[in-house]
Amino acid sequence: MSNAASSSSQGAYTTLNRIVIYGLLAIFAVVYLMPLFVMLVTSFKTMDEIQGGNMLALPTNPTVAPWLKAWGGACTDGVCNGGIAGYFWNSIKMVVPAVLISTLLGALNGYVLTKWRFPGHKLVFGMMLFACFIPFQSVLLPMSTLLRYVNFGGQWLEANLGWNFGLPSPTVHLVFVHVVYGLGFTTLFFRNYYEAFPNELVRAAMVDGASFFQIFRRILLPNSLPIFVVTVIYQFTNIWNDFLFASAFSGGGDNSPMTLALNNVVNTTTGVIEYNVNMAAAMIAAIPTLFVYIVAGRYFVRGLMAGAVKG
Amino acid sequence: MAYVTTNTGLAATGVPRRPGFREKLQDALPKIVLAPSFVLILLFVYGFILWTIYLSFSDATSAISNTFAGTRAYEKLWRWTFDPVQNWHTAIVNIGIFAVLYIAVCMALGLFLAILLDQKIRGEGVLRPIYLYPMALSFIVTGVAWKWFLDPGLGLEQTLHHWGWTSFHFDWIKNKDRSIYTVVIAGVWQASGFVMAMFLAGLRGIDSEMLKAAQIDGANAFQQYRRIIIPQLRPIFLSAFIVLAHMAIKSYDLVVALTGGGPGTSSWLPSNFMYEYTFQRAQMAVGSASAVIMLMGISAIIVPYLYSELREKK
Amino acid sequence: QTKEVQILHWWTSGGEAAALKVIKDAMVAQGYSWKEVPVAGGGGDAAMTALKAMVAAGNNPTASQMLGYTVLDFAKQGVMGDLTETAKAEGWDKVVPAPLQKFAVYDGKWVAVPVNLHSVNWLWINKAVLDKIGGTEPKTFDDLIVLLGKAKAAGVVPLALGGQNWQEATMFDSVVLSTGGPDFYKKAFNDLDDDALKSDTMKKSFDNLAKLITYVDPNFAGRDWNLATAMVIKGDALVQVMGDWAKGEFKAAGKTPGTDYLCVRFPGTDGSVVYNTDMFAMFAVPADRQAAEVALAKTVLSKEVQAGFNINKGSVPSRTDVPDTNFDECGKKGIADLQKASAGGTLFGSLAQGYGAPPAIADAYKDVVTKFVHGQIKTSDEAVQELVKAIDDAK
Amino acid sequence: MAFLEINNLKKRYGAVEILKGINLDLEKGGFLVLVGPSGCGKSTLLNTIAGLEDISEGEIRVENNPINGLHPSKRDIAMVFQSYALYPNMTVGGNIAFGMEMRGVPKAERDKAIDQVSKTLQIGHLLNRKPSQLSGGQRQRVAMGRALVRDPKLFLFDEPLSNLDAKLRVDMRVEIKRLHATTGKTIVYVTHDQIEAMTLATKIAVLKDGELQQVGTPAEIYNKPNNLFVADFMGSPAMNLIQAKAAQENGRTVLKILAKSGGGITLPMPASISTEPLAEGREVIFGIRPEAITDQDGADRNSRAIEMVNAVVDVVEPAGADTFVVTHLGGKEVTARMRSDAVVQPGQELPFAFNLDKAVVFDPGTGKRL
Amino acid sequence: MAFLEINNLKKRYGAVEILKGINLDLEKGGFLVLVGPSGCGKSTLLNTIAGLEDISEGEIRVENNPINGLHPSKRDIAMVFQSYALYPNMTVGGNIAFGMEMRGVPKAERDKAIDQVSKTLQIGHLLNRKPSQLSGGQRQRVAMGRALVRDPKLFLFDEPLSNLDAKLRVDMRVEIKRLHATTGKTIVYVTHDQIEAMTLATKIAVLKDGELQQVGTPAEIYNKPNNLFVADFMGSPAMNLIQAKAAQENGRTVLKILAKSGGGITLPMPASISTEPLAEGREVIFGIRPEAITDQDGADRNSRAIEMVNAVVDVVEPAGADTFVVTHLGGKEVTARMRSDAVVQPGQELPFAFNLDKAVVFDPGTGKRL
Ligand SMILES: Nc1ncnc2c1ncn2[C@@H]1O[C@H](COP(=O)(O)OP(=O)(O)OP(=O)(O)O)[C@@H](O)[C@H]1O
Ligand SMILES: Nc1ncnc2c1ncn2[C@@H]1O[C@H](COP(=O)(O)OP(=O)(O)OP(=O)(O)O)[C@@H](O)[C@H]1O
Ligand SMILES: [Mg+2]
Ligand SMILES: [Mg+2]
Repeated sequence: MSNAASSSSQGAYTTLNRIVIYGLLAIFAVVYLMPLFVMLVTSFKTMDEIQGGNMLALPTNPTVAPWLKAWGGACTDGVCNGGIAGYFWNSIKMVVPAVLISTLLGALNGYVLTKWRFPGHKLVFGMMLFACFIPFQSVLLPMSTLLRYVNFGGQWLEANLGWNFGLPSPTVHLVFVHVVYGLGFTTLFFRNYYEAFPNELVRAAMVDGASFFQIFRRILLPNSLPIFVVTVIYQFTNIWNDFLFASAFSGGGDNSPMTLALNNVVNTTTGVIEYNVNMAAAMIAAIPTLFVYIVAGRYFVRGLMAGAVKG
Repeated sequence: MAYVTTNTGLAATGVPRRPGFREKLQDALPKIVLAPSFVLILLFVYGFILWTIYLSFSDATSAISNTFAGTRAYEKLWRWTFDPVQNWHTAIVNIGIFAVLYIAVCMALGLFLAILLDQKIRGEGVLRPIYLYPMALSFIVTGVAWKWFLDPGLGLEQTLHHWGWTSFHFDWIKNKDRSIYTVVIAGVWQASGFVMAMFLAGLRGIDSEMLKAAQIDGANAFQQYRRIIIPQLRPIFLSAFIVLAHMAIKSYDLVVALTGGGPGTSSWLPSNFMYEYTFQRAQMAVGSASAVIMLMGISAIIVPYLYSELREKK
Repeated sequence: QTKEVQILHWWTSGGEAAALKVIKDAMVAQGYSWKEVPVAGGGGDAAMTALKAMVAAGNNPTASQMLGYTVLDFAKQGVMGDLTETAKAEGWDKVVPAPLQKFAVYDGKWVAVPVNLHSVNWLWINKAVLDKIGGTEPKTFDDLIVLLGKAKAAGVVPLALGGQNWQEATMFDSVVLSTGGPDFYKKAFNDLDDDALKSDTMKKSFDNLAKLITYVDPNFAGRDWNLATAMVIKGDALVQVMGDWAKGEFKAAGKTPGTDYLCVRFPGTDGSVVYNTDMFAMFAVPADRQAAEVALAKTVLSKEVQAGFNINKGSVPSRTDVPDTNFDECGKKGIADLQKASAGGTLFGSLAQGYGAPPAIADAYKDVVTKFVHGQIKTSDEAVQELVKAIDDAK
Repeated sequence: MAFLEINNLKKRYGAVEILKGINLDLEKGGFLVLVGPSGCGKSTLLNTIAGLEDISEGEIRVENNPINGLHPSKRDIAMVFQSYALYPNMTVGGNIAFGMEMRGVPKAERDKAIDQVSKTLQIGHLLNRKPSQLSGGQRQRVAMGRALVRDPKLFLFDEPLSNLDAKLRVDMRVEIKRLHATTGKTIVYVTHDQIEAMTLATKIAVLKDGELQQVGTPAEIYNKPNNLFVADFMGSPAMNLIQAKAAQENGRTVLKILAKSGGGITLPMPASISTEPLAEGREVIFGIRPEAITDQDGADRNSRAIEMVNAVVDVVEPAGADTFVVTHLGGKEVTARMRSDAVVQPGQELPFAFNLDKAVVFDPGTGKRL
Repeated sequence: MAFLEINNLKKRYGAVEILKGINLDLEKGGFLVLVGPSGCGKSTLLNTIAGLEDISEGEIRVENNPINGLHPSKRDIAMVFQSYALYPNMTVGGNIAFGMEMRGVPKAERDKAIDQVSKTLQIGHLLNRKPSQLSGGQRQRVAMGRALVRDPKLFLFDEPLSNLDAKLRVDMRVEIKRLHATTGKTIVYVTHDQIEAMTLATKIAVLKDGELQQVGTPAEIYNKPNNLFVADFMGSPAMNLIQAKAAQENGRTVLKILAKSGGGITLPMPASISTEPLAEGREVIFGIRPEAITDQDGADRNSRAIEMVNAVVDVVEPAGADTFVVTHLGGKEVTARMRSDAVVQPGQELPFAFNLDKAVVFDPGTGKRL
């Protein structure tokens, strides 16, 4: 019975294999988690412990003070603008509409570019795709110059109609900017997804008498969940984390998104850099995106599989 | 492929039935829907590119200027390209190092992790978000964490000294010849999980019968990957390349947050250069010219890709 | 009428914030509402970018913290307000030192008010460490080197330096002043005289800088200035070369000048003041906000606020007629030095801080210094060449 | 007057002409099957009728009204797709109701219609399932239900059975046939399964490279193919096509089939040939279907033109109901269909009965039937 | 001694038993076809033979050596997959050579082998193309080439033709048949096309839900199905299965088929039934294949048990070579297969000739053949 031996040796071989694989995965997991771990433990330590102690050690007497400070007020001497708490809501107000609008527009564009092609659709798509690659720094000045006229427009409207339609609002500006510069990506994602979406379904709906929008709303949208997940995650992370546009267009102050506040906390240079507060603030700023990735991570890979990667 | 009404047929038959306004509207609807997005892109991307080009030929310093200054800015950049002391030279060399390493290591690591994760791993649901989460963090957060982690006086080095490995030395972030590599490390840490997800999706899409065939053909696991699977991931490599390339080119915040461009000016990237010269140094024309050159560099890589990609597909 | 003032600044750290609060409180006491737009990071870089975008978008703040030539740049764009009438009424042109007025007045109009005056040619010494190693206040550059050598031998970090370009260049300002004397400094760094820049004195200055750098600890790259100050405060390091804003950190740490630490002029620069000043640039605002703007400007330059602000900030008042009663030892010295320098014509703008030349040149200068410090430029000869070239390029 | 008329229809994609002038008509209640190899333009033709593709030239009329410019939803047609194209996000009921919903039919009416259709197709118990929970056959039924419920003037089917397995396909075929018989609807049906074509059609149109090859009843197409393409394309196993020469013998025109090894067989000219006498020595192609070659017992007792030919058996393929016997004639493989219990061995020499009533002759140059 | 022996093979995925104790053997040079409905475990069985899945219980032997634990590449087998599983990144030549390359065969030898195989399969001109540039049939050939070039002991085919269109499928079927005949290799072949199974196999194994239903020659399976499942599954159109009752009449056991409307038909008991007499009134299922029901002319002249039954024609399906006639008997649809030129009209009452030599009888309870 030679096969018994060979099969058992094969078994041993696979067991060894498994150990190596799991080992490697675990090591990488540790490496990837390390910065997060450090941030997390540091954020619960006192400054004394941080200065004296080991970066990786667990806090000996954990304190939530840094978190409270980061959240409620991160500077000393009582002259602060408060922590980043107030800015959380600013970020939400900006992110949610920006993500929704850019995703929806991306979906519509993807729909038109795959299911309602017209001569030149490739050029249009190519141009939208190329737009993903421009360095954003180079649009700051022209964009703000343009927004000046938007502001004027808003003022004029306010003077004449009594309502400015939100035109001079920094939040509106930020939403607008993020929508414009997110369009390339959302369109790309949806186009690739809808490219693989059966034409026959669209045709069936057409024969069934559905209109352009009905087809989109009743047939394509309900079947776009995977790519919606990918796009929303992508856009949400990018917009939430953006600092450049936030610093340029938020007008600063009370309208600033989270990242700006975080930057002020982190770059605040009191005598001692309060690492624990910095880390806590960084964690707070990252919580929504972390949450999104962890909760929707599975759908993310699935969504990528469903077409986004074909690029 | 789309349905487009043509009234030529009707005209030919002479039947007096003209499409009404509603029908015309229906026909134009797709274009109407696409138009706002396209116009936005046209204005705010291509319009602004034109504007940048315009500025690069002006004598703009701290404010926009309409005075034509010829190719002065470009001449400057051209001169600086070959002067190793100049920031522009540093930035160009750095983007070379950074882009190559960042893209290569991200891809290699991403692929490696994806392959490991594809071995019917039990805890995949737990591991995947662990590799993926850095993508969720902003560059500021990444910078803060890594700046600290890599600081010889505070971070890893210090910790290992604590643990008794006193000879351990890792001060790349303080070393002008090494600092750009710390940017690579942080960048890779941040993006490799995303690449991993892309590859994982690709691996999941490979026909299992093909792997059976390869097994019967006598290929071992390594040969299967090298000869059969990885070559088939070509489109994913391309997409990953595009994603990474654009992130590499746009990398700006990471440098600022991690090294502040230093030590000295040793970790500058072109986007830092552009930003600095446009906004801080009152040399807007030079900054714009550098932006134009960056765009040309990007076009040289992306346009052929886009062209082939869009032409192939029917 | 809108009783609101909006101020963009990057004063988010302890002493700075406390100083700003003096202005705020004064404004609030007059019934104005106070709106801040803090944008920290990069010593005002981030704030200036934000400001540019805001101005381009027509969202002018009432005032913005601003440095040196930047005021003139904005003024050139015609976005600044006009405070000339107020200035006349208040007699600012008599009390504000002439070199400062150069940055506050554009085309005959007052467009900004200097909030304070910092001088950068200071040496901050930890007294305890000095006593421990048995050193004395250095009078000459060579004294300094000897002192640093002693500290090194004693196992403390001799020179606390933050390896960021502006810190290095700020220190170099002092080195040049010390090495070449007041006239040389003015020729080289304010008049940008080619011969001076090319001179051997400049080369010697770089050599001296190189000497200083050998006394810096290896981890200095990228360090923030206040961390370097903290090293001196804690006694980890002996001395720091830094502007007088460092005093705010000492103060915040509860240290007293004279007993805990010493503030002395960088050896060889006594009698000269290399200054920078924080300005509040006043923007053109709609008519309904102009009253508030004027009130802000008046408040900032009022004697009480000047005193209160500068005591907290560590700087000295930007008008020469503020009594030094409440200032500490270093403050008193600073006020005295300023009056002397102002009268004697040895009040120089710091090139590193953007008061010697327009930003493009200042940045080119900082580049060369930082590259020299970090070894991207290897020799002093090369440094001189590069400096000339860089300044030339930036003109 | 025809119900559906297609006049000189052309369709171009850019410079490529996909349909090259199609002329077709179909009477009311007819069942037109379009067959042809992959890529020949069947789906394109169907789509132009549905209005899903615009046409480059020509005209389509339904009940004498041109419908060229009409939107698909206005054409009163229903279509069943190869992949069924069921909306995956809706239940079966939702799928069936969608078309009516789009047309604004009130809910009560919709429900009634669904009820009726689901009874006809026996899918009542599936109405609340999603398409992904259905088997292939069930999906096909639902797709049909969606078309039926609309009660349109014209049905279009694009290879509706090709995704089903062999067994199910036969069942569904019978069902479609019955549906046609009971509802009397006019149907255009695309397939490339010839059995489907033969059994379902009242009229078959054979398409190749965008050109009609032949239009006719199934029997016409099968028994009197216009050209070699049609002859070869229709029927499985395919018609045996053998090179032969016309010759005069005893005053009659005969066909001589030459073996490679020399020698050969002489057959009388099939009756199907049009009267025109063939010149002596003219090359022709002799076509005969496998079922017209049998063993002696199996030969059609009603045929008036059975010819016996001896040949050596190459391969025997018992296929359950029949046995296919492969032999050689004139250097070409020839397949004969025998009863399943015919006792045949490879290598054996056997008399084969050729039923010349069923034979046809082609011109090798033009491919046309003579 | 059998070449391939499978003893009590079981395969479980978790708790689900997919193969429930399979016992099979195949002689050298045999052609075993596995048939069965989708999901019955055909592919799984094939994969266990290939070593691509490990087995939960039982044993597989090749030439009397157990191969249970052996790596697939060590088993000296070749496999052709439904999707062909060609490596898209390699040329045709590379695909064919890959297995040899992995085994370290030198280049010169590889080239020779490729040359030879590509000649056999007429794919020589394709060697430098990528799989994506091939048509379905060409891909299938390349997949076969990849298997052939290895010259293994055993070939495994997993539905190799199911992705081809009907016409190509017939051609490739003949080719595989010829290949088997010329090379004499042992083959295990999975399909769910019965025609393929019938024409190719020397032995058919019918699988259902992981259990073997019947193993035998094609003729056995077709003519003497062990149970109702096999009877229904094999053959297209399917065997007519009609409820009937045994009765005694004139001292003989007969079958009575009752019409819905009362009345009915009496048929003598088919000869196929085993001798055991059926109790009076016992319910049975009478099975007869469509080709055993014909018109009078078409009836098999050699049969000894033709019974004539009158019935009304429901549907006539002319299918080119044959005409299927659907009628009703005992409340069930019954399909008869007639010659294509049989003159039959729906509604007509016709005498149908039942060839009882080909009829079988099943127990309705157990489903077993009596
Ligand atoms: N949008 C298009 N642009 C260009 N060519 C097209 C387009 N759609 C189809 N074609 C071409 O038109 C021809 C006919 O296609 P069609 O789908 O009608 O074939 P078919 O007969 O239905 O084939 P099948 O049996 O494979 O379904 C094909 O050669 C195809 O490549
Ligand atoms: N890895 C697996 N885990 C669990 N169940 C499986 C797995 N692979 C196959 N099965 C199940 O085993 C059964 C048999 O599958 P198998 O692929 O052998 O069917 P098949 O007879 O080849 O069907 P088909 O004709 O559709 O190819 C199916 O019910 C399938 O769902
Ligand atoms: Mg088609
Ligand atoms: Mg299978």
